[in-house]
Amino acid sequence: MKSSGPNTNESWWRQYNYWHETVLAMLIVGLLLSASVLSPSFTTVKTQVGLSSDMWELALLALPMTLIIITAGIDLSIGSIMALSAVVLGMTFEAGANPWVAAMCGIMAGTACGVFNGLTVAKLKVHPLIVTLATLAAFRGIAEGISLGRPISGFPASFTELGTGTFGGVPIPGLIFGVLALLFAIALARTPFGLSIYAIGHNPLASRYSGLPVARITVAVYALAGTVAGLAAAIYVARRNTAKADIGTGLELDVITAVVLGGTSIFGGSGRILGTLLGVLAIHQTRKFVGWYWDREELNFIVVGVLLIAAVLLNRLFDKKTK
Amino acid sequence: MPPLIVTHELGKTYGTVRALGGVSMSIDAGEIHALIGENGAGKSTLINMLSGVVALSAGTISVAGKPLLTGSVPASEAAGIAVIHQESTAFAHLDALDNIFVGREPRRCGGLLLDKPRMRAEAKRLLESLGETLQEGLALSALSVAQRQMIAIARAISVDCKLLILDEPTASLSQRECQALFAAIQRLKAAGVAILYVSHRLEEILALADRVSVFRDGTHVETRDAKGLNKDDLIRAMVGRDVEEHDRGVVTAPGAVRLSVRGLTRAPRFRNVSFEVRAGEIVGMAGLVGAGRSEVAATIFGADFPDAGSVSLDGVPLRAGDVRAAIAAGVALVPEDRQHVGLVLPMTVGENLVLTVLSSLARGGLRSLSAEAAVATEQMKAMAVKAASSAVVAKTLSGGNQQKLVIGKWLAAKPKVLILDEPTRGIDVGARAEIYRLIRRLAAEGLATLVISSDLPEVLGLSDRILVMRKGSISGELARAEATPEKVLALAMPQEKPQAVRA
Amino acid sequence: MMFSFLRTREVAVAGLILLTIIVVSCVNGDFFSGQNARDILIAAAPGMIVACGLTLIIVMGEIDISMGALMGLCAAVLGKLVSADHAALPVWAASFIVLALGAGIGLINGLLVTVGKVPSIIATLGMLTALIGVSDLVMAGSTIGNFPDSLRSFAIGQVGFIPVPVLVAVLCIVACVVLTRYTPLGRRMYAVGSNPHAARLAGLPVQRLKLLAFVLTGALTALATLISAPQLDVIEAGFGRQFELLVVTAVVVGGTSISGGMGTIIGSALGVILLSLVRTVLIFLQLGVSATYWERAIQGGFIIAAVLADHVGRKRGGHS
Amino acid sequence: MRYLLALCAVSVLALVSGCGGDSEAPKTTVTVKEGSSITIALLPKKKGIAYFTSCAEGAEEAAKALGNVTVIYDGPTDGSPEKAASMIEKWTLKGVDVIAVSPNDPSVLAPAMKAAQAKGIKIITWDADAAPDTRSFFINQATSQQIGEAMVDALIKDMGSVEGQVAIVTATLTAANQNAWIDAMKARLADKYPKVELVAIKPCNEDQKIAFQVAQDLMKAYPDLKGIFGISSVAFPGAAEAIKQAGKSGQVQITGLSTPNAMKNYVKDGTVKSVVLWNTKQLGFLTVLVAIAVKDGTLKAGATEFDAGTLGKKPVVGDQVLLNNLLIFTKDNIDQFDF
Repeated sequence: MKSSGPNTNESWWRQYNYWHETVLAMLIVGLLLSASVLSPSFTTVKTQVGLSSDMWELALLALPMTLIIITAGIDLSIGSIMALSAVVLGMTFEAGANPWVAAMCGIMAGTACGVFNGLTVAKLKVHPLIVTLATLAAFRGIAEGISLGRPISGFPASFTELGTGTFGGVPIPGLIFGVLALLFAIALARTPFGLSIYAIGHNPLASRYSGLPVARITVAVYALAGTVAGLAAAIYVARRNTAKADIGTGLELDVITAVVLGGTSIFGGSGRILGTLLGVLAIHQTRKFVGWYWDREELNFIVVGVLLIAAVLLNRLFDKKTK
Repeated sequence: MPPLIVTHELGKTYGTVRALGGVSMSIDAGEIHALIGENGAGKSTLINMLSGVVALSAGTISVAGKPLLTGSVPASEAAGIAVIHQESTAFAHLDALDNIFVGREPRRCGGLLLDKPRMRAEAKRLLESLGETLQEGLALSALSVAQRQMIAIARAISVDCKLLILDEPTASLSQRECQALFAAIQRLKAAGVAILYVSHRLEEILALADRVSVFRDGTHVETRDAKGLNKDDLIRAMVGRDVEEHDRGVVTAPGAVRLSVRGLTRAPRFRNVSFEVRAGEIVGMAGLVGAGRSEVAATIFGADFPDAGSVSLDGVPLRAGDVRAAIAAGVALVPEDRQHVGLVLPMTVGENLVLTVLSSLARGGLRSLSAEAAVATEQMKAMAVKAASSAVVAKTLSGGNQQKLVIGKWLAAKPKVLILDEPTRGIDVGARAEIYRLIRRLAAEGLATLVISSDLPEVLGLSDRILVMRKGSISGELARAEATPEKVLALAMPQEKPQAVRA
Repeated sequence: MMFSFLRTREVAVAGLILLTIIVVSCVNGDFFSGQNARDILIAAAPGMIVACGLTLIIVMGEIDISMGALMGLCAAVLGKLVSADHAALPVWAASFIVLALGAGIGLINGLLVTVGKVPSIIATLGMLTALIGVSDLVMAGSTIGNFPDSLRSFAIGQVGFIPVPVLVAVLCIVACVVLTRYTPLGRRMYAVGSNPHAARLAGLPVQRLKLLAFVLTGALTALATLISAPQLDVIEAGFGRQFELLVVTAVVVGGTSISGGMGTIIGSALGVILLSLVRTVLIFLQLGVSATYWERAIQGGFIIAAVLADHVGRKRGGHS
Repeated sequence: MRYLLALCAVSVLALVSGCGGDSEAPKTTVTVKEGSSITIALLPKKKGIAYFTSCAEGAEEAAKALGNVTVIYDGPTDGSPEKAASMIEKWTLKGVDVIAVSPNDPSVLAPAMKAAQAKGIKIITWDADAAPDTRSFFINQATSQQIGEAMVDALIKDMGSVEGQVAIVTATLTAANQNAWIDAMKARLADKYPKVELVAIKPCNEDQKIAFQVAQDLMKAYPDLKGIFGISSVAFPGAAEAIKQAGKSGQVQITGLSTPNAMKNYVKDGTVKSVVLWNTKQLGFLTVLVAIAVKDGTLKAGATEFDAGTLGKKPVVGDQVLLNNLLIFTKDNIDQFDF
């Protein structure tokens, strides 16, 4: 929340508080422009829609992660929660349940994992980095244990539509993401819950002394992350027609990278869904273009790593300027 | 022999607020020089100036005849000025040796290794010179306050210390520990160290000090030889402010009992605290820093769990340790530390003002920005907050305006009981008067108000009734008519039997 | 209470290790052997070496998660430099270059944190990502082999009856214990973590100390690579990946507070041994094939239990 | 101003990452020539490991020999099936002619492979098979079953006994190929060697250090252990080194899949008696030839033979082209191979 009021002493660009988003947007536009010169086929709608297929889980998880990081927390376990949800989904389905019912079970399992994280952070006051480092291993371990590492597939087409279908030319996961992104953006900018999240991130003590339900909100954001991870798992399972204990491996780092790239401060208190959207988009476009143009997977790691550090350095540089 | 430290017309202003002005005094080597004054009289500012933490706005300081580069901690240190603060600025995880020597460790092996034997010997010598034994290997946090203090003093005198400033050193010491400290101070004095001794404990000062300087309202009132002085002289010198400026005005008859506190205990901070506040009544709570007043307030507010006792509002008991329950019942707390506890500084004025009523302003789960703006505007106007708009970040406001913001935030929640903890600390005179007017108006409207303050004229001027706390319990209660600064101070000062004053 | 508490934490971890050894030895007598102890220590050596540096970083309130990826890069560069199929440099020269590389990456991390003011978790996350790519480029898709025996002796050699990796780890631990306990530098690092504000008032060079810890950790990571990568006579892509998870967890389990100020080298080293034991123990307990699938869950549950137990213990001891 | 500068820096960064690397990376645009020019995307299970690099070398040789063929070789460096699947999707969008897939997880890759087929792109599998409806042909150097059986038979032969304890060191517990092999191995053991007891399956998480330690622990925890399967390119040398260092060469046998170059030393010193593999360069070579034949329609369902040029004629059984050169490398023949 870098809101600053109309103050006549300051020039307009000092008050403009969307600098980070603007820079990112320009970066993305610049990338797409260079791409359209270097490889025109990359920037067609068809290609972009096609390439978006594996973006949605990352994008979905970035939403609750934004909230968590705004509260000055972190969740390293979301990739593992996704795996556990997927396995619960798969095993429920295998046991004969309707896939949609199975998906609900998976989402519930995800929520339960999130609640566990949240309660440990909020009630026992263990540092979220430590809590989720431990549950990163534990949740995936449980997923491996109950599934014995097997893949479960054979989901009916009516269910896989969730991951592969389109509606009016837009992939269904994209629609789900769009709706959720809107809900998260509204929640963050326009609900008491959202303002409380910022307040807690800036100053948990003052928040408590203002009567905000700090513990409850903390549990809620981690639970929300679990729920969304469950949903992402359902979409993944539908898209790849496979439920397995190794899905989402390492996804947490990608998600954190996207959120931080989007301008959310790792120290809490500031960040916006718009920034996160752009962060996700920046990573996605960069990766896809590198893959598209060079067909060399290893370059991606370098580009994304440098992008992350550069973005944060840049933000620092510019932060000093506005202060 | 010329004096060791000479200050000439020292002054410090923060913005338009004068914290201190016209301080000209001197301290001799081997002298114990006491500094007394109420909270906010300017003692801390002087300490900070001498130690280089704050820069001077006016005046000069010289040490042993040489001018001191002010506003620089290293320069002050190099000149031999050391401060032992009330709150420890030491390293809680490290042990005595580290705390004494970190940053200037004796070394051996070409400077690579700590010279532990020398450190040990040196520390032993330093601590023994203070009459203390060295306990090695225990983290500071495992030691008693007295031991930590001795270690801090040892650190100070481990280099060539010419002036040692002790800020309320006996505030949390037992009688025996105090004696040990005094003995240590006498040893330092004998060794030629000048000591600036800041304390509220007048008996101590009379017993220890060679000279006493009195501060009041940011000015140096006088310096006298301690010999021949008694407590009443000191109290008279400290209190001298015009109490009449806080005329209570129209006093409405207090209504029914709103807040009732019974046997509230949270050991070791306070024990068995009972009192009542009626609707429309302003109750002052006086006492020294550390007497347990803020802790009582936090416990009433539900931020801390009591060991025993109860709080009820309009006869209904409050759930212990539950801030939200307390707020829902109508309790509001304007905390002492408005920057860290009262406000979320990086957020805007508007956001801070609606924080307490967020959910009730929401429509259908969404924040109603218009309703929020209305509340914010109303409170800004009611509080006369000076800010360009409600979209200004709270951090940029002056202390007085920040305080108005905290009060406004609570008034938005329409409380029945308002507890204000040091409502005017660090606030300029103009804003202060506004806040007083506000508190009186609110009381007149029926609010039950508890004002915690270390500022005597403030308590005397505002309150209908004054409770005085000392060392975690209520040491007395004074009706407005019978309250005098001397009586309040007498009740608040430790090591004295309560005077026969009661409600 | 802090120091005595820390001591009990070290004792607690050591006790847990002892208890594990006793219990497992009762179930499977083969566990209790000198050879096994030796192998476990060799396995834990790289972790212990890196944990020494990481402890200092965490004590100062920062974090580093790029060690695993850095190990991968160091292994790749080491292989390329000494392999007879590639540069065929003398081992001493290659080792020196690898150590310099590790220290250099540590320096970049440190500069990003101290000068760039990038939060350490973000700076090292970026570094982690980038280094994975760089080491893949260096490896260029093949295994690297054909090492001189002198290189392999770093990992499988012995001095007297002590394996070289264990010797190096012990030397590192001793050096870092000396550093933290007996040098001004080490004590200052703890001071910085304990109270950054007071440290600045005491005139300590906070940023330089942090920089130094990052550089040291980078160099130690390179050293850990030197004593572990030549264990096999080929180096494959992906060496060291996710190693950081082990080390960070071990340091925390070993009693270092993530918020800085406290923690000991010995505690971290014991933490590494404890965590390294888990996998071995699960093999010796002979729980059967399907128990393997629960291995990670057991490890995770174990860490949660350790963290929560510590939390409860702290609360009881009045250190919430 | 500083801000603008910073902005420039980022644009430059983006541009550099957008156009700077030509020199170091082969460009993969199709060189348009007269007649048939063809682009083949070759997807390994995991990029960056020696086994697949040598396959890719064989494929490049074929492409060079034919002149008008472009081979794109790319794959996930961490072996992630998800990344493999999105690469198939990428190539589908790019419109390559043939995608030759070595599926690291057939079930995860299936939807992407089917979608590519629906777009008219030919999909063949090599190295490992996927469901028949996801590809037209499989270049079969060995099926999971054959690989599993070959490893079991080789180890039993090396053990010189049909009883005793054996253990498996695998890549990860969720690795689809390894799990398929493990199933085949279990079946073979139960079927042919009922007295051989499989006591443990342990993952090494594709980490050399862990593979080494796991094998060490297995030998100590099961002192009667007779054999170990190291069934990934990381697990095999790791476990072999553990046996060698424990001085149990000859006592504990080990076998697995790996390239001869990686195992040469262990085979020569007697730690490893047999290494199961096939000629990887030939596999890559044949894959490219089959891809072209599938694309231009010369290889159709029902064929019984495929003319693989320098490799000679290869039999076609159903929808599988058989490379038929499962090799067991031993002390005697390993020096003849260099990959």
